[in-house]
Amino acid sequence: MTQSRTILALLAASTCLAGPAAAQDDDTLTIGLLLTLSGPSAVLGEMARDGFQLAAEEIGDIGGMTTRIIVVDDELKPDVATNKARELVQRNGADIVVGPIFSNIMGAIAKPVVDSGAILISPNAGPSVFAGAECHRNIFATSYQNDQMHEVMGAYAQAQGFDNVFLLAPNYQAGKDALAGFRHSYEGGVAGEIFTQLGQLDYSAELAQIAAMQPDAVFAFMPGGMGVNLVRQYRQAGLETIPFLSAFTVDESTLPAQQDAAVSFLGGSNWAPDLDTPENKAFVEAYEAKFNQVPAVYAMQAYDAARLIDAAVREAGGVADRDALIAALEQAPFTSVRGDFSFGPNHFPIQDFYLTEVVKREDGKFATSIVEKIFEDYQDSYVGDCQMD
Amino acid sequence: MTSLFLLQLLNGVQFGILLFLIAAGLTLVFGIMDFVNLAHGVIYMVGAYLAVSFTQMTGSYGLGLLLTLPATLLIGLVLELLVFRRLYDRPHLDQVLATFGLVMIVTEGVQIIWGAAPLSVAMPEALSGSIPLIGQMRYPVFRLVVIGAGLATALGLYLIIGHTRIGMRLRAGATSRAMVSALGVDIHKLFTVIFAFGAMLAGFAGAMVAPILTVDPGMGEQVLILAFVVIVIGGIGSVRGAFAGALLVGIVDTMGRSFGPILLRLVMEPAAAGQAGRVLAPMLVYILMAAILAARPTGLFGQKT
Amino acid sequence: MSRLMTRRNAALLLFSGFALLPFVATMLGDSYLVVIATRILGFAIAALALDLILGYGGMVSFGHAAYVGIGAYSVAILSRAGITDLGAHLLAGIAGAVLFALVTGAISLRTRGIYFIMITLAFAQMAFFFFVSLSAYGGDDGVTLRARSTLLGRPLLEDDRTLYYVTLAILVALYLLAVAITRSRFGRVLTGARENPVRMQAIGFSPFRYQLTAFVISGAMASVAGVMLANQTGFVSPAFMNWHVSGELVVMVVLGGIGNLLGAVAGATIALLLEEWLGLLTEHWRLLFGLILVVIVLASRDGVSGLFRRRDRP
Amino acid sequence: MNILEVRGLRKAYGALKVTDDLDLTVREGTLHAIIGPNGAGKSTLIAQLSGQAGSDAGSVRFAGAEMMGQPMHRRVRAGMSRSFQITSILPGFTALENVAVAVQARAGHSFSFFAPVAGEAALNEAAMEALARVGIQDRAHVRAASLSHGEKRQLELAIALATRPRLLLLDEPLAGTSGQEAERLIGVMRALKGSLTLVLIEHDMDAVFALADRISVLVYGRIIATGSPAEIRGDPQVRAAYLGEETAGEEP
Repeated sequence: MTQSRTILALLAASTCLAGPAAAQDDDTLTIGLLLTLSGPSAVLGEMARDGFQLAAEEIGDIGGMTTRIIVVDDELKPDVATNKARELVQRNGADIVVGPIFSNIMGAIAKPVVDSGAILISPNAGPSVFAGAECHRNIFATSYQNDQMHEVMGAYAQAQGFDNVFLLAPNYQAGKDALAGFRHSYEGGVAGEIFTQLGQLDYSAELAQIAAMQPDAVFAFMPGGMGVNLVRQYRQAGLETIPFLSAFTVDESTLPAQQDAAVSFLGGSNWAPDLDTPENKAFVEAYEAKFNQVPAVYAMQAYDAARLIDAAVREAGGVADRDALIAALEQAPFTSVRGDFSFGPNHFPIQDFYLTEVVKREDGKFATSIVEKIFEDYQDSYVGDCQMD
Repeated sequence: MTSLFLLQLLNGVQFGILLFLIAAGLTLVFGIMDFVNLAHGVIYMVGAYLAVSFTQMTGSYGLGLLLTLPATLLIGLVLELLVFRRLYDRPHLDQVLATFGLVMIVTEGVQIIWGAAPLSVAMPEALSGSIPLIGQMRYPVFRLVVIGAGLATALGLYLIIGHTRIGMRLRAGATSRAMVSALGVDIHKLFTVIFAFGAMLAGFAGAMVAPILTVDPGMGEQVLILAFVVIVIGGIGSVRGAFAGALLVGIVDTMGRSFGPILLRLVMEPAAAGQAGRVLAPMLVYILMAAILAARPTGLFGQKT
Repeated sequence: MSRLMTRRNAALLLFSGFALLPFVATMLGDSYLVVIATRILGFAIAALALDLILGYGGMVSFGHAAYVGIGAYSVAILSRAGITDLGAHLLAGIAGAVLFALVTGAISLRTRGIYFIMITLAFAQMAFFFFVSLSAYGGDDGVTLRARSTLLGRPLLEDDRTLYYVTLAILVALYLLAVAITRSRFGRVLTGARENPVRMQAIGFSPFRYQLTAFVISGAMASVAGVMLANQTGFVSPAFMNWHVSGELVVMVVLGGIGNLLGAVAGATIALLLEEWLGLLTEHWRLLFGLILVVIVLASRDGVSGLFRRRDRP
Repeated sequence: MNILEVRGLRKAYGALKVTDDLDLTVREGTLHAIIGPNGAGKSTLIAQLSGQAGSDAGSVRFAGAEMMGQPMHRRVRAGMSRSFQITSILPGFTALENVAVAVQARAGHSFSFFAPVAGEAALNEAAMEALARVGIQDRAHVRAASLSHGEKRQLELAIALATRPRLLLLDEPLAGTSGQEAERLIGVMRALKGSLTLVLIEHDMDAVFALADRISVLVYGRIIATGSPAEIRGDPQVRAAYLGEETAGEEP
């Protein structure tokens, strides 16, 4: 008896969960932010969210339309992310989804988003498949293609004449892409190559091997907390005499934890907070004033995404006509904080890339700083595989 | 090669010692109170976070560490009074569920208080840097300190359990709860003490790693499962077993990671060896555990049933 | 007899409620409801599988997520190889799960109590790390499925509703199977071994064989859940095998009432609805979920498991 | 003919010898009682014979076959069943189910997954018969946990009988029973005599001397004497070691 009653209550409860029907209101622009906001990597998602919302506040009504921004957390779990993406497009009627941070999540959410006809704009992830074979007219990236940052470091190592570089990356797809990207523009010798366990905290065994080999330089791809640990332990192991090259390993999201240990470490990037453009100065100042921290690329790319959307929607006169909206987006009718910025035929940016170095600023905060420009108007190497209809 | 081998062995020992610090508290609670505590890992995490905050407050890592100990002891006491005390006589399943709930609460709570971004503690100046060990190989001073602290803890536990009155009660409690009660010892008070002490050990471990590893909301879980592996290998309830199990796991994991691919290369092609090594390395400790349990279902130092 | 009737009625009510849900979704104009519900059904299958050994066999497996993952990966691996049929995916998932359950179960069942909980957890972690390192299938990133499994050579499951009804049909079939098992000769031996293993030996049974068989059956059922969840998500990654998933499955079984197969289905529904609902309230929903869990456990005077077991056999 | 031959059986916990080079022979069809002071090792002997506990050395031959090293469930299938000193039943099952599952063990085919076992008439009839033999057939549908202590002892016996043993090892079947319950159980045992072999451990000397065909006296892990009740009663060694100390006053 009680069981039947429980089940009745359950059925009633399940219908309560039904959300409002998808808002197909032509005057409202619905943007879903699908970012990683929990777990150890949440700081990246938080930066992207803050960057986007900073732009949205500055703009007011994005694209001149009533704007509804829905922020959801993908928990860095692909299965959760797919369902959240579906909820955004099916239930909330999102016209544009901005996300995700991580490439593996991109693989999971792209299909449900574009299947519904919505636009997906990545403020960070740039996996090779979406730049190449699986490019899609509804998918844009305001960031970069993953390999490019590594290619910057490869080109630098090549130019320095290193001939014995030790490679280190976590054992997952992005890690493999990173080392492949580095080798794409580096032709010297490799002292050793180690793929560590994803999420590994202690690198003493790997550092011992590096110490034994005494390479010309180390190239590492260790995003998030892994990078914090690696950099600090690298310094503790007394290896700082060996140049440390990296991508996504020392940036403003990890520097608050790495602090002095990371100073003078080198990285490749499409931007740094001290990039000298008026838009960038304004952005960095506003961001630092509001959030009391130095922005990283994630914040910058999301900030640009919001401004891209604003400009394109104005140009297309709304979001109802998706073809017009896509055509407008392709023109990138806004001034990026990065200065030079345009989209290639695969909807990935053509932009400049720099060698950066970690510095301690006068105000005591740590940040990356541009050393030299490595690539000018650089396009990814997958664009040839992209057959967009 | 030999020097690299020795250095890696030292790395393995250091990792093992760290695991022992966490596993020691867990195995005491497990063995003596027959209590499954999934929340042990989050106490380790809270210890690390407190070390970060206390170090910032006092400006000294040493003081931060000293403050963390009573703080985690207190947290252990409070948790014991509020939650665990009510679960001792329950089936293991209830304990698993309640502590699983606690893991969710604390992990989320830590994110609310300290944020999700990884934090860290600056290495104390005196202990930073490295000393030459063999040839060009250097070893970080702080890791030697971790080894020393772990060995001191192990010795301390050995003396307490083997040679003091409370240790005698602990040993009796592990054998028969009813007997200890019959001897007129307040078993609940004893449990409270053990639990708080175990929490403090976990907090100590958390504070010890804060200068080496990042402090983030996921750190408790990874270590928790490895600590379970350690005490299951060692035999639940045996501190000696936890020590042996921790060293075994630490050394096997470290050596497997660094020399596994080299060994595999002897029997297969380099590419296949690299791939196989990457697949096998993280599974190694679990394979070790399965092998040991298949031979000895109650672990190396466990009581036969 | 009356107890049976109520249970049958409750089952009818619950399953017909599920059958009507897509119509409700249409009425409300909320097609996402079907998506959530499919996920609930998938987890209900896994919870049902776990309850079979946890509730009736007394085996607290803290590693059942591994089987869900094995099922999910069989979809990914076969699809990649060009085999898209749902039947083939189910068969492969079951075969993989049976193999894994046989080997790990044979070792795990040598142990008791806490050791069993821990060793099943450790084996699941082993499977987790295996797939994390399996770079051919994306490692930790996982793989996107290009399409859902085909049925009779046609892409029938692409329609959300069809997938929903197929999942529901599988759940009902497995529920009936599980009920039959618990009432069979085999089920009686299994329950007996939970109640008093020494007594079972003293009448001539070796509980090990029966427990291992049940463990294998349960693993196979959980792999079916994985196949359906992979289709629902369109994505397969080691996240399916995370130890949190194992924990959540135990929570579902306990919420619904241990040793009550329909309860496992209800428990999965309650737990996932609760997650969804708390998620609407706050981004820190895990804090509330954990609190609710702790309070439920503390509030039941004789223990959650004891509470429900009494209801099982009045 | 001897149905059970035990030679040189040993078991020690550390330095403590619980079973010390023990020899024992049980003739088929007899009720063979084993008596001895507390701590003599009687329950350990039953555990060793049934296979629940291991042995360090020795031989246990049952109906001509060696049983050493065989697990308990194999020995049960060979025809050796036991009851427990501390009641061991399936508390959540009804009395009938408790016995039916024992019948099922004997009948084989327990890897049957689909047919509802509750409806199997053959199992239930055989179980009912066993319940009737111990006199609790009218309590068949009561949950075992709800039975009185005496009824549980009877159920325990019924379960053991349902495995159709050739040899039944009874570990203090009268423990904790009231006078009336004990009477009933003694009646059941008397009725069983002759149809199967019984090895009985019991503290109630009245019952032992009334029921037993042969008696062995176990002291400190050794059998010091074996004989008919009259022989045992007259054995000076036994009187000195055992009867003299504990139960002289109860002697009939």
